[in-house]
Amino acid sequence: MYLAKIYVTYKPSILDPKGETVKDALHRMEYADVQDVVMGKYFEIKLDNSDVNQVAKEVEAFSQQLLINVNMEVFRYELEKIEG
Amino acid sequence: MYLAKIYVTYKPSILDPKGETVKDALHRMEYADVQDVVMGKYFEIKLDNSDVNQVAKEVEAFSQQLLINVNMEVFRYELEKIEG
Amino acid sequence: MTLTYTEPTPVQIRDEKIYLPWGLTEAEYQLATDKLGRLPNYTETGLFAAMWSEHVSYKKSKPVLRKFWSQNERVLQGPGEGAGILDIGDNQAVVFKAESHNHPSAVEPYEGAATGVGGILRDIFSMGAQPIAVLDSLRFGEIDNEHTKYLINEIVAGIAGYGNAIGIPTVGGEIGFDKTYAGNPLVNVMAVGLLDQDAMQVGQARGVDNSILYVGAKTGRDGIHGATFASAAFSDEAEADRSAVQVGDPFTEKLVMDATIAIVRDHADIVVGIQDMGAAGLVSSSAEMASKAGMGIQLNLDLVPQRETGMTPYELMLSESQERMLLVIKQGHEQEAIDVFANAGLDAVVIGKVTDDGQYRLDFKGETVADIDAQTLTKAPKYELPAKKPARISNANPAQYQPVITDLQATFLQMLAQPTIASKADLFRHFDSMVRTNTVVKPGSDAAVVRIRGTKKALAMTTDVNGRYLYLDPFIGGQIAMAEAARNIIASGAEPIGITDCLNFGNPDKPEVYYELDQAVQGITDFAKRLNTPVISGNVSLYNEYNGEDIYPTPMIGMVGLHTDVVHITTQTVKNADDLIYVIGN
Amino acid sequence: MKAAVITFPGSNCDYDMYYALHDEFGIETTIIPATTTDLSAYDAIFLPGGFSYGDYLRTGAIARFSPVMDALITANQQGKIIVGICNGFQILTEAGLLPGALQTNIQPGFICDETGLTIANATTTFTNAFETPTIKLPIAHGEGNYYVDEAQLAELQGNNQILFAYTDNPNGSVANIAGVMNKAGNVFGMMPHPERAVDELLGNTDGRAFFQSILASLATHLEVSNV
Ligand SMILES: Nc1ncnc2c1ncn2[C@@H]1O[C@H](COP(=O)(O)OP(=O)(O)O)[C@@H](O)[C@H]1O
Repeated sequence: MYLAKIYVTYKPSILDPKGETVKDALHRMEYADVQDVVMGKYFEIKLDNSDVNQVAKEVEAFSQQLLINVNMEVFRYELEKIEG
Repeated sequence: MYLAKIYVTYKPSILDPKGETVKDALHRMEYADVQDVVMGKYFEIKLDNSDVNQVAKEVEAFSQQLLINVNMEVFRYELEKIEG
Repeated sequence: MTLTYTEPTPVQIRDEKIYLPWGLTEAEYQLATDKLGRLPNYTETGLFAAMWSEHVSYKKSKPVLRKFWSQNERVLQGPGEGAGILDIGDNQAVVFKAESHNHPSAVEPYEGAATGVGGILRDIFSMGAQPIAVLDSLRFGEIDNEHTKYLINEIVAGIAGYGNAIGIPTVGGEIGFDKTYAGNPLVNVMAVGLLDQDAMQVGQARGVDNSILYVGAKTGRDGIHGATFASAAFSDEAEADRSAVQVGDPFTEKLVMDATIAIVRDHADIVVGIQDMGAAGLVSSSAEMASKAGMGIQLNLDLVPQRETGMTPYELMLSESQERMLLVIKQGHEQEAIDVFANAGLDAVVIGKVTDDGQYRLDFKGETVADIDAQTLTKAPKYELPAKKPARISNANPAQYQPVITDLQATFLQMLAQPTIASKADLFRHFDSMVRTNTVVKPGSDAAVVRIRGTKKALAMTTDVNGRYLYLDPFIGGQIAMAEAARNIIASGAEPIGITDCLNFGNPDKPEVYYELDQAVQGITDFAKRLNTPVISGNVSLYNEYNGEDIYPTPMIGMVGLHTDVVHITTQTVKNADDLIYVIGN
Repeated sequence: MKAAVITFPGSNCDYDMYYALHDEFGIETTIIPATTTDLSAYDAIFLPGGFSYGDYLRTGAIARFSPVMDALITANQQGKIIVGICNGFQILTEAGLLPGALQTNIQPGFICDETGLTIANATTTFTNAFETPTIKLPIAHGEGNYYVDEAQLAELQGNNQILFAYTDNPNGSVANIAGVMNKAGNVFGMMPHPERAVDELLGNTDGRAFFQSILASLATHLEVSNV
């Protein structure tokens, strides 16, 4: 069994209204040293498969196909072996 | 300057409707080995502050206050020193 | 020039023809050079490419659009402004327009549909009107694959996500399925607004030295070349370089909308003109404002609020960042205007002024980076394209389209099971149809009806078209679309008063497609005259094709009707047992 | 009675609430921005529906840090009537003025519909005028799935703090909860929209009793405090 942790964020040139809104809120709350906020998605996906190469391939495939929109988002991921 | 990476997920006892929806979609796409999907939020926040202890304190404070709803969610974070 | 970034020189642009991929033809480039009396630089070439694209200039469709009938006693503003306006009495007016977001929605369905709603709403409130309703018209391929289901869900969610959040009800629409739309879905949205006639605004830059005020979201690199991209055909290979995606921000738009309506209401005397930044963003809005008023404009690009660093003049001018407006404010009253927006937490910055020399001039870091006659920039060369009746129509054997029905009941059940005919309630329940508490007839009847609070009046509205009929005969099909819309309006108890449209067609460079466009417009106009429903606004979406196959000609009709008294409002549902059913007509 | 409707940036049912209070029930009503810091002039305070701050982080999460919230907490301490509808309910839970939290609908996606409700406790400030055990009210939300843990649920039930329950749970709420009151009985929140159901022309008037309840209890309350 593997746990995939997948992080999805917008490409840098794409407007991130959520991040901007959170940044403004933090400033109003007087966290003045907050410079920049990116708000993305985070997935933890358990895959019942013991072949790490296959898991990596699958995670890349479905992230591209489903989890992100390749036109505006990017992703990175980590795999961790876990108990089934 | 520090980069805080903050991961927000539901408490395990709380049903995650978005995660369930993604899991169903992955099954329809025939990723049969997907066992479980948690969908959370991911923040990358840049803080203009060189005192790591202070940054950690701030991140914990505003995550509790704003980024999560303590009734339903938990968070963890990592700090990384970056160029200003 | 001593700019710190490197751009191709005017000579390189000419020799390497880098304007071709931007959609400018060699003849057009030559014409621009002649008009300018010199070689255009990189920024100027970009401005020409954007302003002379079909999407902005309608250079190919204009000869056809001129055939639309758009004048009667109610028309206060016909085509040519952000939206058309009709008099509905009591010093009130209804403002409406439709817009297509087909190509962006094919690439990024949620954001494409969402920003379509954002754009059409800006068209309405830039006229000084309060938006009161949104409708849609959607076409997809048959629901037999995951991708189509994904498109449907995302597009519906995108319209809902934007409309619900900004708080304008989505009160009606239509959804159809046919394989012709599989690779090229249609996403048309229509918005309706209400206006006190005194508050009417137009997008004009009048008055020398009046200030150009930039309002709303900051400019980023999003959607650069969206306008030219919207006019370019799709093919599978192009998949990779589709990057012109914009993310909508309904929260910011709500603030911009409320503040714009407030400034028109409370400071009408200082507002000279308003224009939203839509396709081809800053250049299109500012150049059109100048050209319509017969004036020039001078902008200092260093003052444009920017989200990203190191943006070039080309990028600043062509960015299609959403939720931005341009206002012309009377000289000396800038601060008064800025305060209205600043109070809503919005950026509002004077970026330039109206000039009297008719030139469109851009300064950047102390250099003049563009200096073009504003009329030249906004008047693209017109094209009269050849039209040819498609063989399928000339040689039509009507019998092949006439089904042989042997078992009436079985056919009836089959028809009810058709996705196009089946109830769409599972989809339209995602739209907040009730916010603003004026929706008298919600989705699920014929036309939607929205009352005008404080009066006895109400407005009926509907969107309709059936591309199959137009495929068989574009003239009659255009009439049928009008007839269907009118039936829906009349069935609600209202009198039809006007229409808007979205002309969704294939590649007009094919004479058969151009013929369809021309005939459809004539069919619509013919019926518009008979119904006394002038065409007061609209939108053209060409190059709807996929791997060389054109979609059916699909001119969506958005029709508005007037109820003079809410007691006349009629719904579709049966009311009592034993009530009689009549058939009217032939 | 003097009512205030608080507009947060992104609120969009503020005028609907105003029309219900003012046009339908003749209540002296003011729409005030969330930057207001003094609510002492009002007897009842309404937090309307909408998408405050776009609901970009979590519904109601950012709004609850608005300047007006301190004054709202003071108003609560004074026992004033505080009502949150839809996004207003979400803000009240985020601010801790009501228990629980509102999560994404069990089937993710915004729903606009009419839903059946039973009146679970008809003896409160907010429900005393209802004459039928079940009503229908409009709903319009994507995050109306009410969550409380078991201990909190037991407490809500024990104190009769659940005022409305869905007859056909549209969003997955725990114990079908549609609207809850605080323990003191002055703060109430619900996802359905009573202000959208007060006008005959729009086809549903089941929300009228909600406003009549508040008016009735305020009338008695004001009478008592005037004695
Ligand atoms: N995309 C949509 N958005 C909103 N309402 C819709 C949509 N599609 C269909 N409807 C509603 O469903 C009802 C029936 O639509 P439709 O099947 O197109 O019927 P008709 O052919 O009578 O116009 C209409 O009231 C319409 O407003």
